[in-house]
Amino acid sequence: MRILLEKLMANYPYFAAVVLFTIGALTVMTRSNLFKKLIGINIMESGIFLMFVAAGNIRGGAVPILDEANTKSVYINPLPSALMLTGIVVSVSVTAFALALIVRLYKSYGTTDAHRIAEMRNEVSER
Amino acid sequence: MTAAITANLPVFVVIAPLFVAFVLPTFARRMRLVEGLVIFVEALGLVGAGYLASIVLAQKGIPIIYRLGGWPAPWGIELEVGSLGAFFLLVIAGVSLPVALFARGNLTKEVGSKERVTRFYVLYLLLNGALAGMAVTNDLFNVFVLVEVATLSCCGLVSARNHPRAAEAAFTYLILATLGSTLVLGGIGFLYITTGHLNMGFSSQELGRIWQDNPHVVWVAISFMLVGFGVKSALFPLHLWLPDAHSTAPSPASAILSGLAIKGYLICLLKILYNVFGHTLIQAFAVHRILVLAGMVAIIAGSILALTQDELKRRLAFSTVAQVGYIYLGLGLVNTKGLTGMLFYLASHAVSKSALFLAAGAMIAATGKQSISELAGIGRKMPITMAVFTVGSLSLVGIPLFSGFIGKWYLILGNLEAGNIIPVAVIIIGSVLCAAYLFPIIRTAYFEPVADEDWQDPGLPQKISLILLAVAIVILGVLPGPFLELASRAAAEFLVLQ
Amino acid sequence: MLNLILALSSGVVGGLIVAMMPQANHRLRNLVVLVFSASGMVFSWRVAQMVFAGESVKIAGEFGGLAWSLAPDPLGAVFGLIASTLWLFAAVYSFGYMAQKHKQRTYYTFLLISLSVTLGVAFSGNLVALYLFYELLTFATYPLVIHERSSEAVKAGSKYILYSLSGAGAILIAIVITYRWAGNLDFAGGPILVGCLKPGLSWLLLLFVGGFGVKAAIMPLHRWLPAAMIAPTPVSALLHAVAVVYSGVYGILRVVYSVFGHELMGQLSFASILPWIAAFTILVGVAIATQQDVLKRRLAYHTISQLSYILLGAFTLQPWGLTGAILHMISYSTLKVTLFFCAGIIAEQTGETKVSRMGGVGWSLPKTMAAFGIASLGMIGMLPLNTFWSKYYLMKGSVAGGRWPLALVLIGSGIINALCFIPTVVTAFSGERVRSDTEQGGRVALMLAPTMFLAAISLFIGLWPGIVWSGVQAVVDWFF
Amino acid sequence: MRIGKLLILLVALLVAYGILITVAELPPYGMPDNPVHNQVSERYINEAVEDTGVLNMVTAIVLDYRAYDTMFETIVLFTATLAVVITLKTSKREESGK
Repeated sequence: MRILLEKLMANYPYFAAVVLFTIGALTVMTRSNLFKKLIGINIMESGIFLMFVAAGNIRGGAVPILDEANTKSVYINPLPSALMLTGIVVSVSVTAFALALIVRLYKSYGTTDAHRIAEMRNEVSER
Repeated sequence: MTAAITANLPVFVVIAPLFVAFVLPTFARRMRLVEGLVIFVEALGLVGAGYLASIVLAQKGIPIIYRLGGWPAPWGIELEVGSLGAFFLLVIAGVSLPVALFARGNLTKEVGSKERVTRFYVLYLLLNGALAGMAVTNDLFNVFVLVEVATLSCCGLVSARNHPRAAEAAFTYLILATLGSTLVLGGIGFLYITTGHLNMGFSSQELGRIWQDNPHVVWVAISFMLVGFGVKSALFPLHLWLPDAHSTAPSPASAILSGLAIKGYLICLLKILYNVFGHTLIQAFAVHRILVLAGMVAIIAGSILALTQDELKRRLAFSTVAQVGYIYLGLGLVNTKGLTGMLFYLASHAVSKSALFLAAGAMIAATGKQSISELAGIGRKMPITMAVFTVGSLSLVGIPLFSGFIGKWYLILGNLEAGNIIPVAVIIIGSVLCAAYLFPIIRTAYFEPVADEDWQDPGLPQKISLILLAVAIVILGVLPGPFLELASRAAAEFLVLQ
Repeated sequence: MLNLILALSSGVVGGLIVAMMPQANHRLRNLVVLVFSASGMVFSWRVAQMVFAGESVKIAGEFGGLAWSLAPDPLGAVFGLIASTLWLFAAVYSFGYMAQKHKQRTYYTFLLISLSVTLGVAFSGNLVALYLFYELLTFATYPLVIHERSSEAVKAGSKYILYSLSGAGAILIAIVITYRWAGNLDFAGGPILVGCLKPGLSWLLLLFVGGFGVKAAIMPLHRWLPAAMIAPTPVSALLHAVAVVYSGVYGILRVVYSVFGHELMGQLSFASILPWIAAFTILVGVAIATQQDVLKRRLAYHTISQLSYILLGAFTLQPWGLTGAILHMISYSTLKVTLFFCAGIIAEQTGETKVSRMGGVGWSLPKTMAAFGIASLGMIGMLPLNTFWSKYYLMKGSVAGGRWPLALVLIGSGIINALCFIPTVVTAFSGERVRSDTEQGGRVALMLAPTMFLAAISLFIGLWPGIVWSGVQAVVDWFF
Repeated sequence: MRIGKLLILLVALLVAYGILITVAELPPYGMPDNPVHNQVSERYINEAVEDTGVLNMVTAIVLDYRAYDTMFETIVLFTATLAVVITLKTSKREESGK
């Protein structure tokens, strides 16, 4: 346990990523508000992004840009950053689409609560 | 010129639909042109896939490697058209061409105005391109990006139906699918952090060296991948989004979603499991047992759920849940026969299920009826549609002379080779259950009194597309030669690695 | 080769032609049905001739890496002969029976297609082809079972499909296991599993017997058969007394003699239980039959009992037992079809389906009841009829195999059979003599002619068994 | 409902615990000899300028080494745009007709 904790402290960015991921996942599962679900997804993704970016870091490393002013000898790994650039765009796209769907649902049902929507749909189909 | 095209074919089959997708909105109002372009590019894809398959078959196991941008493997992204890639490309092209043909002139009812139909086609092509990309990619992060393109276009296709229920289904699908792809990305992250590579081959080599020191990491990475792709490919307890999404989507979209999109995710999972983790790790972590177990549960549960549905498209959607179980069961068979069976079953289900969904779509379009009990006597009024539906059903049940039988045959052989007895029984029970939920439809359609209504077979392009799919089912069932060859080679390659 | 193709295709071609023809023209359609069932029979005879002459008749091919072949051996030829000959009779009978019924086109289409599929089962040269046609037979006969379209018929049809498909599933597993162990599925060249004594062999046999046993209606897998009696009488006569159930029996004969071989079977402990299961079915089946009041149901349970005679003979693993089995296959089929045809005529002409209310029927339908009486005597195993010989050889086989109680079972079942049928005949001829014209007219003639002719054939074989002896001998020589 | 949520919470915590064990097993954070900093990143850092002529290595990766991914990134954007449009933009006639 002690060793585990020490290692966790050493790997604190990953720890934070896991915490974010869990919070996000819980939000998606337990909240019925569509917006909150969406926010949960975004939090989850942030957790993963954090994990990637943290993996690329080197303590005391420099930003990976070749520049006269950059005096440090070690550069951090540029690959995870580049990957996460793509990842963020993907996440934004998903968010945009989800928001559009929420708008559409709100227009039809007048609510953004998943349970209420399900209830209303069942009423409609029973009629 | 031809040499240049041949050399660039692996990337061409991916780019062509995407390129056409980009230019398509320009002609939004000229439907004829749009449809012509879509069918043209699908046909082109089929020719390209066939040519690639012939090269791969001729080369005897040496894959075609394509380096994007000229960067060698660990630095740039690599495309690899091996037996598996060629096989799946053929499946994609073989299914998406008839579906596109079916969609021709048939979408306005379900989708809406010309602009909306054009947008539908754009999403359709984007999905195609993403699936083709999945077939050939050899890079982990590229898998994630392709999965996202596929997810978004799938959800877009579902919400293309102008109906609030479609939007609701699309939202559930989007949230769960994104949850899945986030898990996949997490799995990729763990792999990258421990191995330092994104290329599947390099990652696999590195993993082979270090996995004994990091068992938990490998375990979590595998489970992330399994759950992530499990959600996307509707493995049983994670299938919640599927019935709504597949039954509310426009019929061509249902066909492509149930037939192909799910298979794309399965191919990705297959690649990651067998090309990255490799069969030694799969056996060391007993993943194959989990897969077989999950497959068995999915077969039984999906079939029973399908039995309880009265709505035609929902029954087919639940049937997909059951059929995906067979593929998961096959994924867990670490031997050539079983993996061959899995791949062949995947292709067989792709063709059969799209035929079923298209036939169901044609029936619903002609009659306006959704539920099975209302379709009495439709076999007399729409003979071709119902004949194709019957062929598809027989294939799913696994009757000899139809494609499903050969898949099941090899799955059973593989199970016996692995010494599994219960899964064999489950496969057979699944077939009987499948008959139990599909044959009542056929019986109602043929042997019940004909309703006195003006139902007719759909138009010529729809008929051609249905017949094409039925012919494909029979050809796969009777003369599967090159297909089986590609599948068994791909299976053998998975087991040679490491 | 050509004969084989013609024999197999005549049914399908005829069926498709019937399906294409307009509904109204009954006469032309009946002609087509007659021509194609006759051609199916003629070419089956030719095939059988060639097989008995020792020529090899074979078509082979491959699908999906699985080789199939059609290569009749004497056993297949005998089954093909029985099926195709009786088919012609049933077709003629149908012309009368179905004359004023609905949905005739569907009926004749599937009747002819089933002929092809049954011949496919008979002529299959390896397990793949056998499985293929066995599976197809279920689907080809399904529309005939639900011909009435009543909810009861639909229920019976679903039962039939589910039982058959489950059985076929068991067979598929068994075939795959056989393929893994032996690497070969061909019937030609001795038993498939020869020299491969493995611990799981008994289970494999159980799978095979269980799978084919569904169609052969071994108890407790028999439940679909009485339910399927809802079908029109010619269908019950032909399919549920002969063709479909025989395909199951034939499958078991194949398994015992072509897949395992009698030598290997002799070493399996499970194989020694099988004759007792058959004996159980014989006794219980016929005992239940005596309790049934509806004539067709009585005949159905009786079928279940009689099929196990054949299986009993096969399971003794003795040459005499197999002789008896093949003889019974031939003689039982003619008699049972006669019985069913009679039941159909009675039901059509007098409206009576229950045995208890058939008093006096014999006077209004004298010829029918005479045929019925002859067939009843046959079922008991009386001398002038062909079943005497088959029972004789069955007993001989049982005793030769050292299982003399089985012979007692056979005698006992003969007595119960007597209890089952003789009272019926007696009641039919009791009561007042009423002259009526219920047995006149073209329609009845069409039904009566095949019935009487079959009864005559049974008598003829009984008096002169040498006529079928060479065929039976060929089968037994083939396997021993 | 409450029990369901509690169950989800329990499962999530269990999963999180499992992942935390894994996290402790990961290579230590920020060390230069981690497997991530292998020949792949070395080449990106040392030869990006020669290979691509770009000073910013992230840009070099995004736009050259892994440009194929970037193409799909734009496609994701395009897909999302279309999906948004197909969801929201319905003509007035259809809206009233639904």
